Amino acid sequence: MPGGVDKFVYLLAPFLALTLSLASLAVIPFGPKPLPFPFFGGHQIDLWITNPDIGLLILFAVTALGVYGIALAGWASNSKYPLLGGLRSSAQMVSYELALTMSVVGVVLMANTFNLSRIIDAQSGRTLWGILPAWNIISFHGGFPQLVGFFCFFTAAIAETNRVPFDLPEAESELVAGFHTEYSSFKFAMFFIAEYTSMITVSALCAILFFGGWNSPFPASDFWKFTHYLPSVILIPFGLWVIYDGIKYETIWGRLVLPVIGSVITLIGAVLLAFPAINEFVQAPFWLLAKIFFFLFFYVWTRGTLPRFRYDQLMNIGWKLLLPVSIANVIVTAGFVLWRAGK
Amino acid sequence: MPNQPILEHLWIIPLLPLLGATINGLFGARWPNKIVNTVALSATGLSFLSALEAVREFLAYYEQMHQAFRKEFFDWIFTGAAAGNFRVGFDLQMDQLTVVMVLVVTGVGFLIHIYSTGYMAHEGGYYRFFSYLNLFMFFMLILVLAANYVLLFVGWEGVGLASYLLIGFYFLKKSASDAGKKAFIVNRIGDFGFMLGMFLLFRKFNTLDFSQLFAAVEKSGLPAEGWGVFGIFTVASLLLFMGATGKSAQLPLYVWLPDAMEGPTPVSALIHAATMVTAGVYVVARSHILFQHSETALVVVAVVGCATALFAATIGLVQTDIKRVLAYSTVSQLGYMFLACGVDAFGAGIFHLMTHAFFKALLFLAAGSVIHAMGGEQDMRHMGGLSSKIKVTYWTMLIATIAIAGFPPLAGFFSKDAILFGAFTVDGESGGNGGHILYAIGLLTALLTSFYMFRLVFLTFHGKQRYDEHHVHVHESPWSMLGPLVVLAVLSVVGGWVAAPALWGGKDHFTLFLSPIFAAHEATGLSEAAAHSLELILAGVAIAAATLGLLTAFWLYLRQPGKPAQFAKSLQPVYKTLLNKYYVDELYAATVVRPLVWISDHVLWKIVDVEAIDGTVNGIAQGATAVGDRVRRTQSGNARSYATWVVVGALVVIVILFWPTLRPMIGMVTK
Amino acid sequence: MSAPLVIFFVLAALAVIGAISLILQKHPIHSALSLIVVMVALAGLYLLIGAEFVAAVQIIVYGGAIMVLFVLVIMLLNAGEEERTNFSKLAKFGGLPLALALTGLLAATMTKHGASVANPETAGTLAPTGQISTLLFTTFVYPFELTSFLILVAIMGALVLAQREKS
Amino acid sequence: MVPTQYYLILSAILFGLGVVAFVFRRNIITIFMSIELMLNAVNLSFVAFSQAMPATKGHNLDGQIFVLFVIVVAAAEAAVGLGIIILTARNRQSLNVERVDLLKL
Repeated sequence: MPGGVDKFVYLLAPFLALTLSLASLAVIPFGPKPLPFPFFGGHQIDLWITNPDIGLLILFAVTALGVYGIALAGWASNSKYPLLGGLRSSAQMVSYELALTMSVVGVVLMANTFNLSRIIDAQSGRTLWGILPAWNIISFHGGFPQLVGFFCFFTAAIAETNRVPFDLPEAESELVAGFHTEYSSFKFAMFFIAEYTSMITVSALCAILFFGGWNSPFPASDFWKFTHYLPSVILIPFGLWVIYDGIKYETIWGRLVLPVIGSVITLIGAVLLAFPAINEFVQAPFWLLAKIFFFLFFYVWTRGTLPRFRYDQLMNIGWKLLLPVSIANVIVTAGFVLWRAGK
Repeated sequence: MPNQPILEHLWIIPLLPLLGATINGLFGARWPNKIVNTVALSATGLSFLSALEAVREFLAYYEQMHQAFRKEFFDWIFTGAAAGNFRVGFDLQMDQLTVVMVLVVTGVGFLIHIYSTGYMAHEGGYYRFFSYLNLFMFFMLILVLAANYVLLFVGWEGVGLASYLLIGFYFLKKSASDAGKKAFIVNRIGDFGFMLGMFLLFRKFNTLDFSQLFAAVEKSGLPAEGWGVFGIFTVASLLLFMGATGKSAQLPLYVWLPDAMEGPTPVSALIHAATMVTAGVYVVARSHILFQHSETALVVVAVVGCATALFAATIGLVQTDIKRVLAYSTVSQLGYMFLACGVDAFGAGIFHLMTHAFFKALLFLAAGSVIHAMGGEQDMRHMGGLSSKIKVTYWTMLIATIAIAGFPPLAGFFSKDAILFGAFTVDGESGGNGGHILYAIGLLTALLTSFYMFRLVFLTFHGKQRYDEHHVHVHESPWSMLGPLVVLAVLSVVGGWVAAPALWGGKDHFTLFLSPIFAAHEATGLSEAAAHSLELILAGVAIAAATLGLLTAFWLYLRQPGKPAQFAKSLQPVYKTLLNKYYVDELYAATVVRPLVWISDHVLWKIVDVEAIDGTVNGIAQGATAVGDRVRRTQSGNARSYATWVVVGALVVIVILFWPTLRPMIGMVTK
Repeated sequence: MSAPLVIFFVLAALAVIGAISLILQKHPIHSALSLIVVMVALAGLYLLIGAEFVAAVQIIVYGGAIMVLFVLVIMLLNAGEEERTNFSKLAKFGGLPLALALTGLLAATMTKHGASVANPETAGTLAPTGQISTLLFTTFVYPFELTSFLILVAIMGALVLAQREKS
Repeated sequence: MVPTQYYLILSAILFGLGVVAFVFRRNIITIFMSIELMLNAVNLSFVAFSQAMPATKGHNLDGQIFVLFVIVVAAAEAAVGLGIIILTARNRQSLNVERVDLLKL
């Protein structure tokens, strides 16, 4: 621990960051149905930790608190780069939180609830004469396609999680490593776990709010039953490839572990093939995870693609672009919702 | 009804002088004397002419109406019914009395204006003088034309102001400014009474308008108050008379008039001889109905007048300053007028007022001419033998002297005779002999008058000259001064003839003319013939007295010039007393002035003003400062203190709001 | 002792401790953290009462925005430990007793009145969030609009205050 | 079920603590925080009352609405107040209220 730091806060910061970002996962529902087979003597287990009426709000509340981790870390380090990093992050997160919240209101209006699972349910079914799934991103029924809302939300979310191109709090080129310059070992790790966890949370939110959550993109008609085998179709080849790749791995350790993992994956795929009940149950989580995976991929993709914004640009985007646009989106959506209600 | 171009617009008469005063006062400073003259003279002259016209119209009007002409021009003060409908209008009225007064004022005033142009020619503040003089004319006319007491009082105060300004005309001379102040203050005392009288009358009769008031008095049915009864009439009359004594220099308030001689001689002539000082007489005459309702008042007036007459005459005996002699003679003559009023011979009083205006103005003007000739010398002991050098002045003055001394057929004789007759016959029915005493004193006064007047003449114009030929170059005055003298001389001669027929059994036309106002009282219990013979006898006696005075003066001051000094020695105390005017000024100084000064100095100033008033004000200021000092500390700008205060406030608010809830709890706690 | 009571006492203790530490802490940051604790505890109490929405807003606005601003400012001004000046004698000596008296009075009156107005039958009915918005946009629409104006003004004021004058 | 009085007493205590903080802290920012604390105390009592009050048409949310308004006001207040604080700190180089006593900026 570096000298001259405020010990309590210095230690508190990473804990705060991690706990909060993990806690935010608590309200995310991964599937509609509880586990088919009972545990602990008849206790049925849902695919979420809690599913309150105001789930979305709670999510925002927790993510809002997340900023303290970074800010306090920056301050407690008693060093100028972290301090600057902390300053930036707190300013940035406060500013983007507005856009974040605003861009979601459209969805809430359409679903008429804060409860995440109900939001997802509201997106089941088809829109545009059954051509497309009724995801908020494109759905016309109940409101207005949240395309704009989605872009605002995703941009704001990236900024909220301090990822490229909004990662000024840890801009290597300017502030050595930003708020966690003075951190090392597991405290440092905590920060990173926290960051990636919040990435996951945000991706899950994107999927849930705009991309129909666990709803599969395909219609539920018997004709499209075959799509239910997609999980195994993806898993089995992947597992086999892992085994193959593992066998000719450089290190002995790899040669031992990778085939095992591969075989496990393959086994899961096979099990899904073998037991339709389980397969049916797995559908929803599968799609949700798939979407989350896509957004995580998107995260890394943008990171590899885009350069970092200047601080003033960051602020301008936040206040002068995202916020007005999202508000406009809210207004338009509200109008449409009213119109639909009138019909 | 004949058309009345002026009468309908009576306000023109006073307004003209006011105009003159304003113009001269505002622009006169830059103007040469000529223009100032033109303005002042035209103002006065025109007002004189309009007065004549007004009188003519009034007489025509009176032919038909047989009542005073009265016109309300505008409301000055009007309080609604809440305040008893107190109305004071700018109302002017014209009746016989007013006619006399207006003519005297404007006429004599005009003459004196002319005279002044010559007399003041070489004085500084020429325009100022005429502005003041015109102002005086204005107020005097208001006074005599006013149709109610309040407006009259305005004029009353106005002439007081004018007289103050003019007495103090040479305000660089301390004596002059002092005299001015003295006149003003002494007059205030009288005015105080005057106002009280007005208040009383309003309180009683709810009006101050002459016609209404007197009508009310007449039909109020209140009995005339006999001797010693102090009813409304007595008190009111005496209060008014108090004002009159102030203005007309009667005992005990006469002291200002002699000093007023500090002013320029024309002023003395106009204001302090002819017009203003007679205002008191005018007021008494104007309110004669009140006085007639109170025997006490009348007696008081008569006694005061009589006493003043004698008193002033005695002082006049020994004065050496020519103007002062005249001043005292004025006081004494005014005493005569009041005597007349007191014996209910108002007509005679007004008559004497007129004639006196003529010859006393003439005397003053002539004296002024003498002083002018002597180059400012006023002490008769340094004159003598001027008769040959300034003939016109001499003759005019002689005429005036004879007139005032009361030799027939000059004006003074008739008026004085009327007064004495009135005095002698006053208590015809009531068998008392107070009237005879008054008569005796009046007679004595007449004797003294003729004595000191001729003393004045002899000292001034006869005997060997007692001045240094080389220093004083005696010269006759310009005709601008002599003209008025001549005119006044003529008036002094003929002025009394209107009353002449009384002597040979005819009617006294003047009294007749005034009779509509003063219910002509032939209250002498004697028959027509007896009255006539008595009148003749009295006249003879009066003439004898005057002659005696003349002879004494002649013997003392021409035959045996050494004698007066011997007398002075042998009668040292008397002489001294007279010379020092009975030490009245000293008496007043001792009894009134010094105590007042002492009180003002030690009590009013050092205690009341400094301690109480300033003390209070400064105390308040210092208190505020002190409190501010204390309170300022709370405004420390320290937010924490403020916060604490807020907490205190919150506590108070809670306690007040929830007192009902809290009281039982407190009870529980205490139990 | 029922579960809600236990929760209540835990949260209440948390809140009170946080408030006390807000007073006792020397460094503003620590005070801020204590205050955050208080607020979170209060949010918990709101949940316990059944005011979900208020609880969420409490966290989002107070915890997520206002307190962040505070921390931000503290960091910006690099505020150190406060110097213990005592220029205000009044506050030094009169502050504590007065504050205690105020607390006592408040507690007394509020409990009295609370007892008088509260009725247990309807107590604790959980209010769905939808109704709040309904009320907010019907009964309380004018105050609501007014608050929007208030915020607008506040934004402008903050801008005017915080901008450095162009030289 | 927690009696309403508990909440009220708690809010009173919190308010009192806020007052104490207000009076005894010198740092402007801390004082500001103590104000927020007092507001929160009041909010708590509001919510408690809203739960305890007899319900009008199903639920009685007036108290909670009030709380929302209070929070909005608090937010505005924080924005402006912190701006003022920044300005003051710039001009005075001190955050101690006892040193900022000129009654002007």
